[in-house]
Amino acid sequence: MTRCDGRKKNELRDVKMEVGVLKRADGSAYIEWGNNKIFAGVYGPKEVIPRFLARNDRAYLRCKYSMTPFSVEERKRPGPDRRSVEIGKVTTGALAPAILLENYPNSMIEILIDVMQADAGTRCAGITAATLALVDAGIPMRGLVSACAAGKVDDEIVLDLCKEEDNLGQADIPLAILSRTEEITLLQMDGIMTENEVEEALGLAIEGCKSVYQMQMDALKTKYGD
Amino acid sequence: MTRCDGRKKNELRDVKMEVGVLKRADGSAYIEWGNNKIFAGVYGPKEVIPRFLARNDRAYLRCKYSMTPFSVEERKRPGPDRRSVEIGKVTTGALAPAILLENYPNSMIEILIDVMQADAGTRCAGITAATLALVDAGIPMRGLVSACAAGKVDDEIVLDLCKEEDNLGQADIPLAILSRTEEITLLQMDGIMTENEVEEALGLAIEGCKSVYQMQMDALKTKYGD
Amino acid sequence: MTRCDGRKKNELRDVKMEVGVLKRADGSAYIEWGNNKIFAGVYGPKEVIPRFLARNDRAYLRCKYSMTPFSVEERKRPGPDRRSVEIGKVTTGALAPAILLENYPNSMIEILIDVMQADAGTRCAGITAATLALVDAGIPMRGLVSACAAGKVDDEIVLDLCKEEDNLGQADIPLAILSRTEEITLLQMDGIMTENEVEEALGLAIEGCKSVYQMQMDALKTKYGD
Amino acid sequence: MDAIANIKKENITNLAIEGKRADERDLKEYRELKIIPNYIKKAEGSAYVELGGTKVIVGVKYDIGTPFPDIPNEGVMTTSAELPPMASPEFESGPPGEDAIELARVVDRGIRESKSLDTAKLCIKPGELVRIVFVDIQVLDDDGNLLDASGIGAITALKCAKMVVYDDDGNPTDKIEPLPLRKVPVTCTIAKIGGQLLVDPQKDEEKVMDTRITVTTDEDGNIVAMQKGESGSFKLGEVMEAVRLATVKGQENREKILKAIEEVSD
Amino acid sequence: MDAIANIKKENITNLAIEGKRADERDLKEYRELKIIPNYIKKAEGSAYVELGGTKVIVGVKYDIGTPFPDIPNEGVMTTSAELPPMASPEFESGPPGEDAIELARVVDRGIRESKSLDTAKLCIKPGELVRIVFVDIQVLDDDGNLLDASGIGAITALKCAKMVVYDDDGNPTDKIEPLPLRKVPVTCTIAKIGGQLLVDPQKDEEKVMDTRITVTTDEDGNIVAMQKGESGSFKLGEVMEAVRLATVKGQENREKILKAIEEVSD
Amino acid sequence: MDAIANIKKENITNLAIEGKRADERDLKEYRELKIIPNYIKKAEGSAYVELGGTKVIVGVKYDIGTPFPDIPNEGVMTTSAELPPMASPEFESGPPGEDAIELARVVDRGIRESKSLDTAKLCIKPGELVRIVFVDIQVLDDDGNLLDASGIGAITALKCAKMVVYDDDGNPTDKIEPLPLRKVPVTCTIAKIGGQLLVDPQKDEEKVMDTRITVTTDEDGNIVAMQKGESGSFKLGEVMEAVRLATVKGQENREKILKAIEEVSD
Repeated sequence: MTRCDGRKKNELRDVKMEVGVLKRADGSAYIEWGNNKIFAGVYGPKEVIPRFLARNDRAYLRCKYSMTPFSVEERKRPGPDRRSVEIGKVTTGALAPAILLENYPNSMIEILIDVMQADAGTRCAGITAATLALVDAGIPMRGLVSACAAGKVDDEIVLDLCKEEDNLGQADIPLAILSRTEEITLLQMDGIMTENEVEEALGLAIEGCKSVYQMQMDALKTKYGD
Repeated sequence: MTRCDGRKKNELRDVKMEVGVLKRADGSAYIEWGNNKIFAGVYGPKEVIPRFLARNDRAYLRCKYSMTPFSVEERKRPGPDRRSVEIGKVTTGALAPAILLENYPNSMIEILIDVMQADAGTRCAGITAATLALVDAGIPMRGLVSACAAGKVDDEIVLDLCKEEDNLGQADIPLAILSRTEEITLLQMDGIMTENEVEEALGLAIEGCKSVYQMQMDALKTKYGD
Repeated sequence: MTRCDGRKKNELRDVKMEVGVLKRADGSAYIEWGNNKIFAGVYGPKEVIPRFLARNDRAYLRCKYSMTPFSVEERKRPGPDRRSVEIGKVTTGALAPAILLENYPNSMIEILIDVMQADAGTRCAGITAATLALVDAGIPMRGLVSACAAGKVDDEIVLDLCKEEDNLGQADIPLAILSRTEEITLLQMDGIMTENEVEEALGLAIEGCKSVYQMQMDALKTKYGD
Repeated sequence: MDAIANIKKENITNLAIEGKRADERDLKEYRELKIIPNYIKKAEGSAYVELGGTKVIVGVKYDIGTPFPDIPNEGVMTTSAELPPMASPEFESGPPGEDAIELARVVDRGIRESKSLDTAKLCIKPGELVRIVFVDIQVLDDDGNLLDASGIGAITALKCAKMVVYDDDGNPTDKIEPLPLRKVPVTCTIAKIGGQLLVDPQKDEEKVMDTRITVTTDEDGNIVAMQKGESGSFKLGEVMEAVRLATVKGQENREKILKAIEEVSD
Repeated sequence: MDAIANIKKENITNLAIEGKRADERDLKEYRELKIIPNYIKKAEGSAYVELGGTKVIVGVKYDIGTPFPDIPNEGVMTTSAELPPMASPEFESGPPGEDAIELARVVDRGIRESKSLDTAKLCIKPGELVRIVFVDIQVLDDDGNLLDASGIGAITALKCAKMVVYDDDGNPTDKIEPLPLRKVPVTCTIAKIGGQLLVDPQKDEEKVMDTRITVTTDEDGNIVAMQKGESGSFKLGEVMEAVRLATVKGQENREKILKAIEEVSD
Repeated sequence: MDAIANIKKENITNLAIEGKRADERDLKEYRELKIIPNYIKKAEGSAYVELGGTKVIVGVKYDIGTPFPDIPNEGVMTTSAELPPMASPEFESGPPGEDAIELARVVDRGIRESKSLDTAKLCIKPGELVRIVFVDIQVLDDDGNLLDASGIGAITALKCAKMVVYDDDGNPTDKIEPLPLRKVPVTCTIAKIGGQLLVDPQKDEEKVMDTRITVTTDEDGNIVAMQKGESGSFKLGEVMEAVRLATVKGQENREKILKAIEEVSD
């Protein structure tokens, strides 16, 4: 099997990460993953507005995912659409298990994931960058969250689908894990797969996540030293 | 005169009521009235959000009337439209006089009337069901509110217009009364009527409300015993 | 040079002002300026809603500019558009320097400028009327804000463009000054002008503002006596 | 409700029971009604209305659009209203408040149900082009009884509105004609305070009233719309008394509307 | 989380560890499932679904529209959901909440990805006219596991929906045919509590669960959609166990759906 | 304003009076300006701009639409901006905030009023099809003077944008040409602090400034747009000084823009 961009079955696209790129955010990171270009910023812990969302036993975590109008082929209208809202929600669920939210009762942590240029896999790239931004913000975490997708293209299970593969592919599973324990914190799937194919794809995606984890550690070391 | 569905001038459509149908509401009721199918749920007394709406001498009452997209011939877009907002407002005015709002200062009682299938007369059916839901929620009341419309079709004053009569009719008066005292708490009218016709229609509608009251009492007895 | 409505280069359109025209506002004024018809109402100082906008060292000032649907040639949809939001913002900036906001910490002053009929120059007319409304509301001020535009038509710098001149004109500079000190609190410009033309237009507009100031004083005297 | 509000309520109620009002009006008496037709030149029709301290401007504009599929030969009327903020704090973002919506819908209903506007004559090209008539109500000052001030403003604005005549091909001509109005429906609002019915409630009366009813009547003595508003209740006899009052008062105000229009068209 | 909530959490967790549930169900057992197809006569297809105390109505309606430029020969399906307010206070203005959006999108994805709906057959006139199928989910009562109740309601409503046949010129005929559905995808939701997997979580279980996963399967044993929901995490083995469970439970519920439809079409 | 903020204000003001700034710049000196044209490949034109710590990306996209009836032979440009949340708490639901609207409108006005974009050449088929040019500003980091960073980004993105050529029948061809830009208008923003004028205010300066003015100039020395921003006031002499400053600084930045574009087109 040959992939349209010449990658091997278990090969990631080129990934570049940089920590601490925004001055006005409390923590931030930038990621280029294939043709994806994504910024993540962390704001907080801060006051909860509106106040009724405050919880007295932990911080209120909110992730907002958004795409710029120029990030995709056809201009996207500014403002949240239903897809963005759902991705924001599952991203919150993917990151929350890693954050010591209980350290910040009655406060709010806001994560903004802004997609400047979108190829396939923006949610995994966004979660990966947001994790770096959380570390950059000094928010205590149980471990890093690393994300990567695996999918089915031409009846083969492959890692990290690019746009062309995503369009023509048969299935896609975006995954995020707490890399220390391999616990899965994000899992979605669409397409058609057998049980065996699901198992193979999950295994492949977990390996991908581990590679991503190494790159996250490298990016943090580049910023903060060993 | 014969009516399109064979009813007599002063005859209601078939009405079925059931109290206590929703688990998550503090009180609820379901009504089938002709081809109308409507649920009413009461939530509260509860905290007022946003807080500036709180009153220190009584509960803040809010009724929201809404129709599902599939309740009418042409699919209705989800979300409130101007008609729904107005019906919510007059429904609030129809129910408020019956509720001991002064018992719950700084709190809020919310009533949701959800129309699953709409024939003519949804606002009267909704008020009738909402009253049962209030009783079911254990909220103290001065009496039951019972509602019914009368209108003018083919130059005749008739009770409880069905959809076909409403479409072709000359006038319609939805009415609600505090059944114990016959005080009128909802009154709207559109169409063209003389003063005498208005008087006749009001009299007929009050009789209709009294029949509805009996059915409300029966539904409560079925639920709570005598 | 002759202007389309026969005015001289430095001549204002007819302006009529009246103070204290609305009963329910804390202060109000009405202005007719050419074919502009504009009401300004001041509400407050009052409670800040939503509360997080409150400042503990001064009042929160908000100006809302809006046009009725029937104020312009083509019916305007009700509700704020982007132009109205911007005018509201620069109007806030034009009036704030004149108001002793520090006298009212943790409160809010709201100014509504409602354009009933629009000719050119609504923002200047609105600021002029809003100033009178602030005085009428008894809010302490450092001085009156007076506003007037100057522009370029047929390569000439002229005062106070009317609609026809605005449509065909080459540039327009709306200006507001604190009349006592001639400090400029509103300044916008669009069109094409040389530096010298800008200077000439600013000078002309300041003279216009001074005339407006006299009319404001007259309107206040008419209302409150000398 | 605080102590001062309670005293106010008591005073107004006691006055009403004695058949009196704070502004010395009779219970069945409107405040002074001032109507200026054609107040806004940019509108096709307009009116400035003062009812005591209440001030409203209504403007009528047109647009050209396609008809609804189920009524291909009829134009459309749509009514909306804008209210200023109250002196009391309130939340302001979000969709138009329910008071503004009720106001617009009650005014709209009175005109619509009276069949005053001949919507068939608003058709330009059957099934293709019709006139859309926008009635926009701008409340300037709410000193009570916005419904009647707005209703009077709306029918006045429509009554003096002009429209361009279109030829059979759907092209505009130079000719102008009045909007096709067959009737002059007038709304009359009556408050109930201390068991008494008071027409044209002033703001302080509205604040303490038990309830209110708005009745729209036409010149032939028909009732064309009713709306009981806010909380509280009426007895049947009170409703009928209100209906009769509204017919009489509606006729009085109708004459004032027609007179005001006549004066400007001279 | 307050003290009572903590005790509740402990109780439910301890029960789960022992393989028990508060309502005495087996961990792998659904609550009673009641399906009434064609519940709403005004809809082209509909279903009332009760899953224990959870109640949902789903209605299917059509509209005629133009196709998307990139798929000129295909109709469109769009799914939305309305949730009632919770007992707990919440802010209500603004756009539909993210819970409703996730609910609608997960249900939609299961149907869409299974390729059940033959969208090519929804085309009326290529490039010009196509059917738009609206699937509207109205949640009446949320006693847990809205996803499965809604998913079951949606596929039932689609399965019994009828559509008018159009002729080659794009005009409606008198003929009616079923919506072109090729498969019956069924969603199955599994909660994780105390390290145990529980199908069909009841509301109290949802409140204390560590996390949940929803797996949609078709009759051929394929997995067509998955969604891990809320916070918390799964181990790989747990996901695969959930996938196998969902395949079995999905088949059971599929048979109930088909039986319910068969009964009403008799 | 709290104590620390007051001390900060005093420090910055005292520095300004001495002709100095916290980052050791001259009062009339811009921070380092970095421009990367064509940063976003999915956009027809784009630019990444860093002005000191301020980071902005601007993208240009097209759509095809119908012209406005009153200008049937002209295309349309529309500009919008998105701001990230501030560190300080703020309400976030609802329509775009007024800061974003002002930002977009001031940038838009500078380009529009300079007549830089030849909108007649955006027409594809007179009265029927025109190009709609979207200029979208995404602010990544606000370290002060968003207006200039965005204005520079917008004109750079437009300047390097390409568009497909359409034939006389309104069909796209294989040919591509640059967007028809006649001028390079540049915005220059000047803050007033302690009576001194400072170009390119940094965030801390913005927080304490008395007021600011933005002046857009073209290469012929014309002033094409001005906007006094926020509260505070200018004397006439200060405005004229700002206008002259903006002309000089605009020219400097214009050269940097053209150089950056030239480098990527090599």
